[in-house]
Amino acid sequence: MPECTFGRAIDLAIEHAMARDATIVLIGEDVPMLRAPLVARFGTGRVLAAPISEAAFLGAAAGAAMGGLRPVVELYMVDFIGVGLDAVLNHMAKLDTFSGGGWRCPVLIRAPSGGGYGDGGQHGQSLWGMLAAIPGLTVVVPSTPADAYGLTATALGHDGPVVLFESKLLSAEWLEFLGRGARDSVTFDVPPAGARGAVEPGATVPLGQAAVRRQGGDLTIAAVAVGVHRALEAADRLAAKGIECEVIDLRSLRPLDRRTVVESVRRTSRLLVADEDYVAYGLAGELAAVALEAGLTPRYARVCLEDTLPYARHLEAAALPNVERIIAAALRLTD
Amino acid sequence: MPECTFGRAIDLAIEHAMARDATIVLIGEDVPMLRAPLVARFGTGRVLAAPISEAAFLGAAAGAAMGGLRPVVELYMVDFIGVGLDAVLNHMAKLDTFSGGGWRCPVLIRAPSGGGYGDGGQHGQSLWGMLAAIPGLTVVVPSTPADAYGLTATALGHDGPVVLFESKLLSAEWLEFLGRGARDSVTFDVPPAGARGAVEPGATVPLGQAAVRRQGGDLTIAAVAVGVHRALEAADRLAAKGIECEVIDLRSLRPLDRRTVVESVRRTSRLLVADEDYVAYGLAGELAAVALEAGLTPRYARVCLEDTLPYARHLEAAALPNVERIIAAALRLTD
Amino acid sequence: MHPDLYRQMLRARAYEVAVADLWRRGLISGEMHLGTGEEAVAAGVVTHLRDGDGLALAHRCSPPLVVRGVPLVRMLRELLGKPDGLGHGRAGHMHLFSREHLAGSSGVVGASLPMGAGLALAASRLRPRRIAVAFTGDGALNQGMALETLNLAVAWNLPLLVVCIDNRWAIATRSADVSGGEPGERAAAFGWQTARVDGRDVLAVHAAAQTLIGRLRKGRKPAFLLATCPRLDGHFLGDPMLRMARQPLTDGRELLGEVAGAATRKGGDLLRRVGGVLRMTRLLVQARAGAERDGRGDPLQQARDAMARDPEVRDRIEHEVHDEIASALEAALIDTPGGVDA
Amino acid sequence: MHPDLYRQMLRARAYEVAVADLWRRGLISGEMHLGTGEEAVAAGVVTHLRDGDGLALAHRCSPPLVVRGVPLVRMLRELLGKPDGLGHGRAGHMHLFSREHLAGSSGVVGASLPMGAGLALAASRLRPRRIAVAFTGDGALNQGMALETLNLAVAWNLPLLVVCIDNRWAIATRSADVSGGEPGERAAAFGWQTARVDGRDVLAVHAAAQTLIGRLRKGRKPAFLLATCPRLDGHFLGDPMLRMARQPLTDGRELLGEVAGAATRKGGDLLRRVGGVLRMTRLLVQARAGAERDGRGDPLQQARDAMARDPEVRDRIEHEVHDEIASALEAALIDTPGGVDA
Ligand SMILES: Cc1ncc(C[n+]2csc(CCOP(=O)(O)OP(=O)(O)O)c2C)c(N)n1
Ligand SMILES: Cc1ncc(C[n+]2csc(CCOP(=O)(O)OP(=O)(O)O)c2C)c(N)n1
Ligand SMILES: [Mg+2]
Ligand SMILES: [Mg+2]
Repeated sequence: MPECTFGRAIDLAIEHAMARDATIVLIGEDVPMLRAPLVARFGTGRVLAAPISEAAFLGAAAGAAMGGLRPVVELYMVDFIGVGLDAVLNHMAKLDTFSGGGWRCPVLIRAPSGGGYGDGGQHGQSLWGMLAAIPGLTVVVPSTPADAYGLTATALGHDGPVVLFESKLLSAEWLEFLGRGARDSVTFDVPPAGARGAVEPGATVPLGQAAVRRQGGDLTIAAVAVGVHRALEAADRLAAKGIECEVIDLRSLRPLDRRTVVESVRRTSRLLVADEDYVAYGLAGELAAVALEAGLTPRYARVCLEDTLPYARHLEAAALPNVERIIAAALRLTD
Repeated sequence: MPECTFGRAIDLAIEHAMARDATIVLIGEDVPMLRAPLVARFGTGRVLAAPISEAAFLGAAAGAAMGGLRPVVELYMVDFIGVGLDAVLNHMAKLDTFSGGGWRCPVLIRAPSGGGYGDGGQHGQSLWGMLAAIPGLTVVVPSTPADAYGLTATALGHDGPVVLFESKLLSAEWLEFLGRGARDSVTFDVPPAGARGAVEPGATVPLGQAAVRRQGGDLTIAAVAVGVHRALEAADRLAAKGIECEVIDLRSLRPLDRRTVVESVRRTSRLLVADEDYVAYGLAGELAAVALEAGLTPRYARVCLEDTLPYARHLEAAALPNVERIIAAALRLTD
Repeated sequence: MHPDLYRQMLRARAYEVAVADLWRRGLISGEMHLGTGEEAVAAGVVTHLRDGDGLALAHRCSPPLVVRGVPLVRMLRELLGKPDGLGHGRAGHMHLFSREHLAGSSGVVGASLPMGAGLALAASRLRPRRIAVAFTGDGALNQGMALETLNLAVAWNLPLLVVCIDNRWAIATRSADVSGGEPGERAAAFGWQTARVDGRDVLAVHAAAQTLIGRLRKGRKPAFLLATCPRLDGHFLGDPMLRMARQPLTDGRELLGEVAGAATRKGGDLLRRVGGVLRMTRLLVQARAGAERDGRGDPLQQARDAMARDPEVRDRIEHEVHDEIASALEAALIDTPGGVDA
Repeated sequence: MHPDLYRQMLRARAYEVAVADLWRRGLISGEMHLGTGEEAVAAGVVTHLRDGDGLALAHRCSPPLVVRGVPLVRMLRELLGKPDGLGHGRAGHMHLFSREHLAGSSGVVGASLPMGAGLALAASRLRPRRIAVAFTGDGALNQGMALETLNLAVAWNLPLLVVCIDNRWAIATRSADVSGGEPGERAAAFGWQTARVDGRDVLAVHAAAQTLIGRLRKGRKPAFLLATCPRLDGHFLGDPMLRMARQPLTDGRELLGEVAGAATRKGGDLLRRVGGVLRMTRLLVQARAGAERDGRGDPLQQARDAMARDPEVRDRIEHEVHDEIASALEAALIDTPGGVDA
């Protein structure tokens, strides 16, 4: 079980799959440089440098999947999905239905996401709620290197379109590239267990299966990505106050592991959602609906991004679901 | 109080505003034909035919708003927002924040939406949940000609970006254009009170204010657009069984009138959301969260679109939140 | 005149005539975009395709699909919304997909170009000497993803033929009113090999496509074929502009009344108002002129005339196609009350 | 050499040198895209703007904003994340907006073109003889909304000048590797008037912009100016490719090690692998060659040389600019511990 970084875990899963399956190709801006090892191993015929034309290369990925390839498409950041959403919403996600099941659409979209390094509101969004709303799509959001590897591996074997979110704050490579830029003068609040960890080559993580990261009977905190680590830290501190939190890492948003959430909330009667995505019409609401649909009536709070992510580091830190905000909400729910 | 159709009510509100405010311009594909009366009155300088370039003309609308105009932009259908979402998500909605409040972005996007006339899954989506998730945006969804007029009028006086949804099923003009095509051989299940009604010139409807369309103490049904009328019909039939429904027409999704929902649910202890948009990560979940956040623990159900909207009329009718599905869910909640 | 080209054109037309009838009878819902007048392009291009070639289509997709040999009954069943339709009745006429034929379509304007680029990419990696063809309208060449694909296909040197059917209109807008430059020039500026043909002339289309496709199979850069075509029957069935243009006094009355009403209301400036009314009138006149002039140039009629030298073959083809469509229709309507004769 | 052009170039450079320093000290977060090497284009174009003209910018937006006269302290305060910054500290360096100057920027590649088109539309309706200028990179001309705008601006005959700064790169990709045709040819194919200049030569830029902007003010169709420019300092501060190219044995070691490791792992075919390694090496060599060759062509140095005939004016300008930037910096850092001298 070698240790590796979060971003490298995704790279590795892709590399392993590409070695096994010659129909996998990688498409994206700057991939010859960003994924140099894959170019070195598989050549430029399978690692295609794309122009800054997200709409065309996402659409082409759908067409290539129809033609028998299994494209992996990288976005520079999920913030830019706005120029290419049509390919995802109206083509990849609907091909199965439109073709009467004749075609699935095995495309993996790798979407770096999230803030925490002061890059401003057009470069720090999460937007997984927006994508998870689309029937026909699979949406996964790992929070550890092991899950990053395992979910990528699973996605690469899945026959439908998958969006894989890669938290930039967990990904040492992105953080260096976009945040640090070889400076020693900046620091980031990186959760160590998310940024580096053991990865088991060949392991997969099933879609739609959450992981209970910590057990506790007083309060359920549901989260993904960085939020999981913030929740765990908050849970540690809350434990010191005698409040035992159960922390659920949802891992997939579509399909969503409703059962794990419901079972936990049934026990704790309290649900707190810590989500880096926008607060309204998204994940936090979906989990509220899941709880109510199951006939549960938990006390409930959501700690999410309320507005456009601000640029200034201190404002950004306050706007993201941080440990203090989670603790404060937890205390309100358990008072 | 003249009577008019739903679509005409929007046209009228735009015409009245254009007559008052010379900075309002209308942009869209085919608008010289679709909005011929406006061309006739205000000329081609204020009614601009656009090429099929949604990304460019939505982006240009944002720029034009910076330059002092108040553009009204028409999409052919909200389904096509996928090619132009960036302008909405990253520009219009963020201009206020980015410019330190120096600039708002007074753009009105008119977005025909929804199914019910058998045009298939790429032409019958609602997608208001996706847009209502975006901070900085206002999202309104009228269900009657009076509200269509009033919300359009309000939006045209509002300084930020607004998306106005126009249900094609309520809009006789769209239904004729896209659905009937001069045929007598097809029929549509059009709610009469949504398609035609009195309009008061000059009237406005405030943003973020829901309307209680029917009062009742047993169950709250929250809905927008066609869903409101389906809910009212279901409520009539449920009344015959002794179940009294309160039907809330939300009208704005962002800002959302949380208070009206909460007050109603506090009385009824039951919340049913009837929504033509996709079921997950959207409006239905948001209302669940609103209820739980208010400390309410209602019985809850959602009747929404579960999957890609099917083309065949009978499948489509079954997939949309129809009266039967609403009644069935209401009976489950009140049993 | 190669008889098969005439046969394919006739099949496409006859199929669509049948579809139009079903649509008018209300057995098909929603919009219905037919390729009436585009049959020569479909036949001239698609007859060059081989197994393993991809085909990406826009909303006006029936003629190429018919020529490609997609089973007519499954297509019709789809339009009728039946579970054994191509898309199990869940797709509809803008979303016809056949994996067997590597063919797909889309109702989002411009989407056929990236889809075609993807099919071409797959062909280039998996199927030597196989190519993809994307059909597009002229209006679609103003759509970002289409323009991006003009670049992408060159950057990746894809074996892609884009066939642009230039009918000079996008719904109710004359393309010239909202477009700069010529489609072919645009493609050339991105580095495409380009050609231009009269899209009514099936032999010209066939020859041009042969040259371009031949080069693509040898690995040459992507090719762009501009085929000018009449729009014989408006944008879609029931097109109100066409009806107004043809019958301004009956079908146009309501709109013209509204226009006149608005133009005479207070506010706005007079010159502008007059300009607005003139613009409406101009559009209607153009729509009518287009419909009439183009009517004289029906490509099917031209092909039929070219078959006159061989009347027996022509008659045989016509009978066979009639029978083929009639029996497809019968099979498609088997469970429809009223069936074929209604 | 008009002294003001030199002054503006120097202001832009000195401002950015200060920004780079703040960024390196960790006082500015996130990415930092500077326009080092693009000062001649900024000065040559933006000095033509008048009150009421609009300015739409991309991520590399400081030189045009500095030349346009946006208050330096408010810009610096924004980058420092302060509440009295241009965007109240909530925007950051890719999102600098000044309503007073009708200027805005965006971090989404390609977005400056539609923004510019909108500003031009507003100008054409509200402010006679006013225009808009949109700056864009070369890579951005592969983005759909940018290409669409090439059409839209012609269709609407907008008074828009697009200035494309062609530095031949988009982050780590050579534009030539992913682009077909030349930017100017593309614009011409949509019907733009186009011109091309050496973007290091401020007088040439100034003259070209004068001609084009003059025509735009008279109502002529949109204009496209291609200015070739060196990329003197990589894509952004801390650009790893530049570091690797400059110091392959230290900064490149990790990546090259990974590449070598992957290339020698089992699987994949050998020729492909060798090709992959070659490609990496080629990119690095090109990045270095570019950086070095371009270093010799620093436009600011050229402008300074041209000022040699008038050393007193030059010295005065240099002193004044030095003082201007120094005091802006001091004002901006007033509440920052360590302040200017740290
Ligand atoms: C992205 C998008 N915008 C708008 C539409 C509405 N629409 C459908 S067909 C059409 C016109 C297409 O014109 P053209 O490409 O010339 O094809 P034609 O219909 O003339 O064959 C438009 C605007 C759409 N389907 N997709
Ligand atoms: C839509 C979108 N895709 C990708 C990116 C990431 N990105 C930022 S700058 C850049 C390169 C831009 O190249 P160019 O337009 O030539 O400008 P330059 O940086 O060379 O000045 C890219 C790909 C982005 N910001 N937006
Ligand atoms: Mg056309
Ligand atoms: Mg560049």
